Amino acid sequence: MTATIEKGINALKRQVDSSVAAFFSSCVHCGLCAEACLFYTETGDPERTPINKTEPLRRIWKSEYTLMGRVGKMFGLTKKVDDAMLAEWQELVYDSCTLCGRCSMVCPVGNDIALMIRKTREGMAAAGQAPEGLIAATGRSVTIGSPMGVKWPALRAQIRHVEEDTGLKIPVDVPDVDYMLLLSSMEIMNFPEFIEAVAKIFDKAGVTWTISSEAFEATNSGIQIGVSDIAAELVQRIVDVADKLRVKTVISPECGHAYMAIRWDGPNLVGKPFNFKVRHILEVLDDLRQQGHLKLTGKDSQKLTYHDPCQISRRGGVIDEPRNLINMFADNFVEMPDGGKMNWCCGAGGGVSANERADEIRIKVFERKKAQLDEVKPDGIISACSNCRIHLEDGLEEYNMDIPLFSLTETIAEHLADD
Amino acid sequence: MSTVNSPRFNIQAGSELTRNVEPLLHEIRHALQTFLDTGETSIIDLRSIPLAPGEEDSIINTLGQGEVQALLDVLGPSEIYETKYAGVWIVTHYNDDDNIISRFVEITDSPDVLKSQREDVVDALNALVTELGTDKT
Amino acid sequence: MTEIELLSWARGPGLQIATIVFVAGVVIRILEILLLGRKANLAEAKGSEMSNGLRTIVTRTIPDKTTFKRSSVTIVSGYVFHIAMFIPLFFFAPHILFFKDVIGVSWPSLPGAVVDAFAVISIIAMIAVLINRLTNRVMRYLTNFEDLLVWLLTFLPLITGYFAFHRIGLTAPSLLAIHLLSVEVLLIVFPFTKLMHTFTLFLARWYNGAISGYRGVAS
Amino acid sequence: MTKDLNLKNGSLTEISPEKGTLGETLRKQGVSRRSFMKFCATTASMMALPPAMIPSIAKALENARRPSVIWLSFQECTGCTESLTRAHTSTVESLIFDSISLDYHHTLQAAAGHGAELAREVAMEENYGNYLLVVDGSIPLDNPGYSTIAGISNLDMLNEAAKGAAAIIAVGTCATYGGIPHANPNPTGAVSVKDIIKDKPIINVPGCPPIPVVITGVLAHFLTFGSLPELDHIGRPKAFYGQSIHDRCYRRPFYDKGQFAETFDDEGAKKGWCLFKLGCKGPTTYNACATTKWNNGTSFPIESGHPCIGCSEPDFWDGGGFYKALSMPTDNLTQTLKYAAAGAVAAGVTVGVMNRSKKNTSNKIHVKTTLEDLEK
Repeated sequence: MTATIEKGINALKRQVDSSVAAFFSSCVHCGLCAEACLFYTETGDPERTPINKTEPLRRIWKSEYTLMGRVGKMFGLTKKVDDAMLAEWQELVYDSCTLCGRCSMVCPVGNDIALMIRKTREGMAAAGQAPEGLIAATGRSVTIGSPMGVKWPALRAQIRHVEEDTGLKIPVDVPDVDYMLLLSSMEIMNFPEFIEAVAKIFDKAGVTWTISSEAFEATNSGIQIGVSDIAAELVQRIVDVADKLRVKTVISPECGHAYMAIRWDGPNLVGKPFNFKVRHILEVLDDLRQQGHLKLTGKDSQKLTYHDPCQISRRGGVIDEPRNLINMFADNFVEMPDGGKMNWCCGAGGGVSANERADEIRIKVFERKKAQLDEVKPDGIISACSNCRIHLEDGLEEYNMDIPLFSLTETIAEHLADD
Repeated sequence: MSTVNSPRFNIQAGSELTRNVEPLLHEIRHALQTFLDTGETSIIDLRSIPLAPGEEDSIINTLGQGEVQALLDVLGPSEIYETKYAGVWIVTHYNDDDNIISRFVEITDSPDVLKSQREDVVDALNALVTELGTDKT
Repeated sequence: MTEIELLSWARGPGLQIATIVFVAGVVIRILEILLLGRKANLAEAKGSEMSNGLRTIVTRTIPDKTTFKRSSVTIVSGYVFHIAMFIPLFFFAPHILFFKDVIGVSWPSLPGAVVDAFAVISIIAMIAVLINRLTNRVMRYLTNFEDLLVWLLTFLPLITGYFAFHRIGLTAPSLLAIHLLSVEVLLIVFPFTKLMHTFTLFLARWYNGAISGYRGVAS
Repeated sequence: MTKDLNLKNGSLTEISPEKGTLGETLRKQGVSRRSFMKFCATTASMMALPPAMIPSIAKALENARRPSVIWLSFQECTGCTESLTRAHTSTVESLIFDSISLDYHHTLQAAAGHGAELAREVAMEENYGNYLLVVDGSIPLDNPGYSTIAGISNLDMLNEAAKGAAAIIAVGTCATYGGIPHANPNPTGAVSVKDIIKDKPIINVPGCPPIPVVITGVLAHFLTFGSLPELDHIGRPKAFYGQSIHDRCYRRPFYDKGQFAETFDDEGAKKGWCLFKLGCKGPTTYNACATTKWNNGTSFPIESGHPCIGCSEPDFWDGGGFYKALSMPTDNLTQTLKYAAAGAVAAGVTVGVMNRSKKNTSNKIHVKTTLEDLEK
């Protein structure tokens, strides 16, 4: 109830650093980023050009931090950032960007445009220009602990089911273990098989691990909406528990932005390095593979492809690990065109899926993924992000494509050797 | 003859320098053709064309030396000769110090300056009359 | 003012003013960027900032395959224009003499005909760049007054240089003076426009590579 | 009276009070028709006129009246007169001077003192409106005392002599553009003839000195056609100044190929390569040196291995040095570069500090954003 344009502008001022200044100084309006962005390629709307989405931040940089801008401001020549302007940009900044970072990879002058849009969201949110859906999700994250409103009893119930199905004990709140597993609400509610898969794999590998009843939620709405203060609060909950339980490594589950939030943004949000390591589940599995603790059996001869979740591959650096793991069980693995760090986003990340207003465009831009899949014509798609997974399912259904989707972790669990 | 123009430096003389040698020779060819067809004479001023050291010599050498040569003593020497191509004459005017002051290629049966001039003939007659002391009338 | 006086002004005071504005402007702009600073990354690194930053400075010169396919006109015209422009700029003997006089370093020149050919290619490419800017829907949307001004100010030294080289239209001193003046105008607006990308793209690419490299991704 | 003065004058010309046509004068001197034809052919060549015009030149010259010429020398070095008298040693060009009545030239005339000045005054009076005024040297505007003749300032003498002149020929770069006296810092306030005289036709024959045949060529044109030759935008006869040294230079192919002498004694210099890098001003200098050449057609500076210094162009003395290539800045840019960079570092740091304090302020006034702050 207290968002103001002044707060928004101040937030944008705080976002400008030397990298942002170098980026804006270098843009030559070549438009190449548009062709890297599925929100442009699938709609053909030039205003959805990635660099255009950063306009609020650019105006603040220009008028506050450049020589000419300062002079121009004296004569009232600079373009203003006001409520109307931000309202106009809201749909571009939130609905038309998944922060996938493909634009950052093609910009010939090297602008990290995704970072700039992420920073722009800080100003938008502070000025009260965030989409309702994202505000609601963020509210649930802060008050309940999960964007989907999942509370501990719900998880506890799922854990019991898994224990009954597998006969394995799921460790909860156990201190001094090697790993503390985080989960995304989506996994808890839609894909409890993931918990089961991890339990089986860790049991075989003989690692010690736990789930915390106080901080199990891996996702971070603060990152998506662009409020670092809230993001920091959410990260701090995990840090406190991990420190209390003295775990060595916190595992980010099959979720892209959760990994970004805890692994790369986390320490910077709370302002100090962590006392523990953070790894994505795929990194942990690949480590186990290297150590010989992961033994699989049976080869899958179906034509399988891998959908790189943006925040895990391109933005997160986990690119080789999933391929190493897939090659353990797949005979006929095919890369999608542009697979790997240049993979196209599914269209639902960066808060887009939490923003109901963006539903239509989210489905529209799936055509890009469809085109990629049409070239490969796989028998199955493997991925490692439950948000991607939900949206891929939506998309495949919408476009009448009958291709099964698999979680990489779950597939590995299915191929576990019986010793 | 043309010591003045001999190159002082080791400059690679040749048509590639100003590229004017060959066009000039072709101009002479055209003029000769016209002369034969219509009787129209022409004169080319060699000094009006930029030439590198040695290029003028190259033109002169190409044209060669023909049957007729004449030496004039007119306010310093002048040299006239027919090239090995009949009808193409080289007229070179020198000053008292034997420096070339102008040089022409003439396409004609005989350069005008070679002929005895009407005014000079009149003067000559007067002079001869005076010499002989004879009264004309 | 005679043409020779104009030329003398362009070679003397004009060049002084332009150089002062250019050098001071560029230095101020770069410091203005760098001194804003950037927070150290507290997350555990997966790769190196420095080596990947340097790597990206080089690798970002080559577009990836899909982007090339999708934006071939923009990329080809842009590349041809830049490369063809650098040949006359850095390999025309009189230009090398200029650099030699100012920075004391010199290098071999290319024959006039080669320089001329590249100048023509560059001029054609620049016209293509403009047409593309005005017809490509994304570029047309992004284009503002500055983009067109910068295009013009970049085009002028090229075209006046071409005219001076071939001595078209005016006397040689006038052509040379106009060429120099066009360069001086370019130098003066340089630090305050997107022409700064000439220098800042190295910073931008480094930051991009560093941010990515820290996370173990070669960008 | 006139006759006496002419006797004292002892000018280059035959003393001829009646001033007949040129044809008559020459015949009286025993110049043959053949010699005259040679003279006409050479004159045509000199004026860069097509050889087809030789007969009409002959006719015009034959009937030309001998004009009175008054030659005034101001702030000059006598180099122009030297150049001209060198031209005079060759028999044919001398005819040009034989065909004028040089009534006043204080270097060449025998008369001295009041007699000399009287000759000038008389010639001006007798030929008022018809005489040619030739000027070499610049005119000081600062203090008239810097250059006077017989107590008359250059400015006054020029103004007075210009009044009755049919046309003025400014000879040499001093008279045409101010020349060396005009060079920075121009202590005498030297200016050119055209800076002072606005109401008379002025032909500029620049050069330091001008090519002698150019001076005689302009005179010949005046004699032949009774008019001034076609001039370019800065008053120079197009026939001689129509093309640059560079355009007519036999070393031009080396420039095009990028073959340059780097020093005066390197391999390139010996091979006769282009002298651009040694400061040649040929590309911006309009003159006929490359075709008419010097010393009776012997050579011209570039042919002797020295770059053109651009002496026939305005302000050639201030062009940043004779050995500085045209494409180099005239002033020391390196120094400017260093100072500008040093100053800019200070300014840049100031701007940087301002930016940082601005950002610190925004960080300070920032209040932690909570859930309630997400909506208006």
